[in-house]
Amino acid sequence: MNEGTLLTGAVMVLTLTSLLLTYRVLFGPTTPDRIVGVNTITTKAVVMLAIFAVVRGEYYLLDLAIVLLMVNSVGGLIFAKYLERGGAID
Amino acid sequence: MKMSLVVRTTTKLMSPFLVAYAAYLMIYGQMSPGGGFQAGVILAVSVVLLIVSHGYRSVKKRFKMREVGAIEGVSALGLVLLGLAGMLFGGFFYNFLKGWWSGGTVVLFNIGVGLKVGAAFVLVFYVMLRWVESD
Amino acid sequence: MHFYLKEHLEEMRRRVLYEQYRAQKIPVWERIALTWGVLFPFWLIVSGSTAPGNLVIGAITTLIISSFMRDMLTKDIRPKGSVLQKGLYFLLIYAPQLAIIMMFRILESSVKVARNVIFMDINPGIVKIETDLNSDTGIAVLANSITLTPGTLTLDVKRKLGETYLYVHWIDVETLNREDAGEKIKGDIEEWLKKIFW
Amino acid sequence: MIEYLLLAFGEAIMVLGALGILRFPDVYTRLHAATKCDTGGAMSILIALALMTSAPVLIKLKFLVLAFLIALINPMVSHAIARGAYKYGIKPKVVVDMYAWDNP
Amino acid sequence: MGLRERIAAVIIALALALLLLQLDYSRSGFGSYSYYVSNWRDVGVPNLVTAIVADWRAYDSLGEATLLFTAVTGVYLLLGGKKK
Repeated sequence: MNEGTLLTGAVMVLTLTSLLLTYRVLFGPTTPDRIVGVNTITTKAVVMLAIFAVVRGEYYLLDLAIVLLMVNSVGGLIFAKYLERGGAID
Repeated sequence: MKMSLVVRTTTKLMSPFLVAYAAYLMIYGQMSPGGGFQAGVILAVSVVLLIVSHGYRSVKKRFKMREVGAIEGVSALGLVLLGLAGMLFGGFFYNFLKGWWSGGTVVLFNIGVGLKVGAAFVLVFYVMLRWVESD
Repeated sequence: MHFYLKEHLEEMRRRVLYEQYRAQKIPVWERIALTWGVLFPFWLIVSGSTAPGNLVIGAITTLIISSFMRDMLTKDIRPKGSVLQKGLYFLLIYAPQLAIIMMFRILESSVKVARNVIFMDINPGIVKIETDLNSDTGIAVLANSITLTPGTLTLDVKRKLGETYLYVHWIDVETLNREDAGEKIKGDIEEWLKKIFW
Repeated sequence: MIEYLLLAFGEAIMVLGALGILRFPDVYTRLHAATKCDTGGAMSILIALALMTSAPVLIKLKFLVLAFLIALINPMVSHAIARGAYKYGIKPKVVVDMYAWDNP
Repeated sequence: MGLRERIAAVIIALALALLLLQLDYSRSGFGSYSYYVSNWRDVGVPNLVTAIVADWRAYDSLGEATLLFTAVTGVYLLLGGKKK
């Protein structure tokens, strides 16, 4: 089997998985559930970017993957701080 | 407000790598699309992580607000001077270092934009967190 | 009364040891050299070329960065021994071994969580364990390792007078005894970390 | 050959982790599924990519740097979210809760 | 947020995704695009996007930087005083 076809199939599987996780983001009973869903989807997006870098042979996409990972970590920490304060911004 | 000890120490361990990565993105910015702006965002992220985990006061002791403002102003001035220096050779932002190394003045332009964007984001965080944070 | 005094003395001695270790710091140029020794290979990997111009630019840039941020990475390193020995030991022997151990742990834990997802045989609980590590970096690396080992998640860290307690969310509680739980959760990771951090 | 095995293993682990996030009863157990399956799956997929690509060695090492950063950041964020969720007031469905004994 | 709004949000997100997938991403043959593609080797910058953003459109990037500077100055003037 061709290598590019295999990797594109892997990307499609990851996309379907994050579509499943959208249920947790939209219908999650509490706020931390939604945050967990969003973080997981973003990690999958990082992996997808790395796979695209291999498929297309453009390795500067790895830089963008690292940038996305960092911004995601800052977002997770800020949400965690918001939760730690009891859900109030003051 | 301080977060837990694990978060504090891990962000401290991460931040030198982030600064080195931002420096790489600035210096080799002409190889990839984007360049200076994402370098500035990473540079701001490495300080914002410390602010989020350690609280606002203890970071402000290390990176003074006046110094951050000075970096922002100086790099903005540098950008304008770079454009004006191109004026001597032909036009505004003329690439007068074209044959010297790969990219010419684009490298200097990326460094200036990166420093300016990072300092601007950190300054906005400082000014706004003064009203939000209690310690 | 007698037991109380003995415990108090033990506590005081541990406290003194802790304060001594905190007061000592390795010299400035050693800190800069250690930080540079970590940052320069990172620069080489990230920039991805070994041209001589790139080497010179990378060396100068990482030297500037490490002279600014010298306290970030090297806060909790043992102050004994020479800098070259420490750096070589850390980079060539301890860190790869820890990385290999953690890699197999991660594989095992993914398989275990996948099995839990399929069969749903969970019995969660929050337990409290004690650790011998005292430094910040050691506790942080231990907590992250516990989060990655099968079936456990660090919830909080408490420090009281030289003693450190970890609260761990365990997905399948087997025992409530503190020492047994500590043995099962920490495993041999703590022994490895004790060699690097104090 | 081993890279295809690692790729299939990572994909399966990621799908099972997503199912775990959908199936588990409360936030803490969901965090278990999210952290472990995401880290393990992403690391095995990235190692498989590093073995699979025909790039020079330094670019292959870049995939490993990405895997190392994921393994450093993911547990920290999940620890922060777990502590925040406890402080937010979400009671865990557990058999024993020693954290509530010590912090009433 | 009720159930109906959430279902509406799902439908809107899926419609947006389909719309973005249907867009024509092939290169257009008119306008200044052909000029850029045929001439970007002369600039000496190894990437096309950076050649456009940082060399031909450097004036534009300077405008962005000036906008950021103005925003920071405005935030500082509005909120930078003593805390009450």
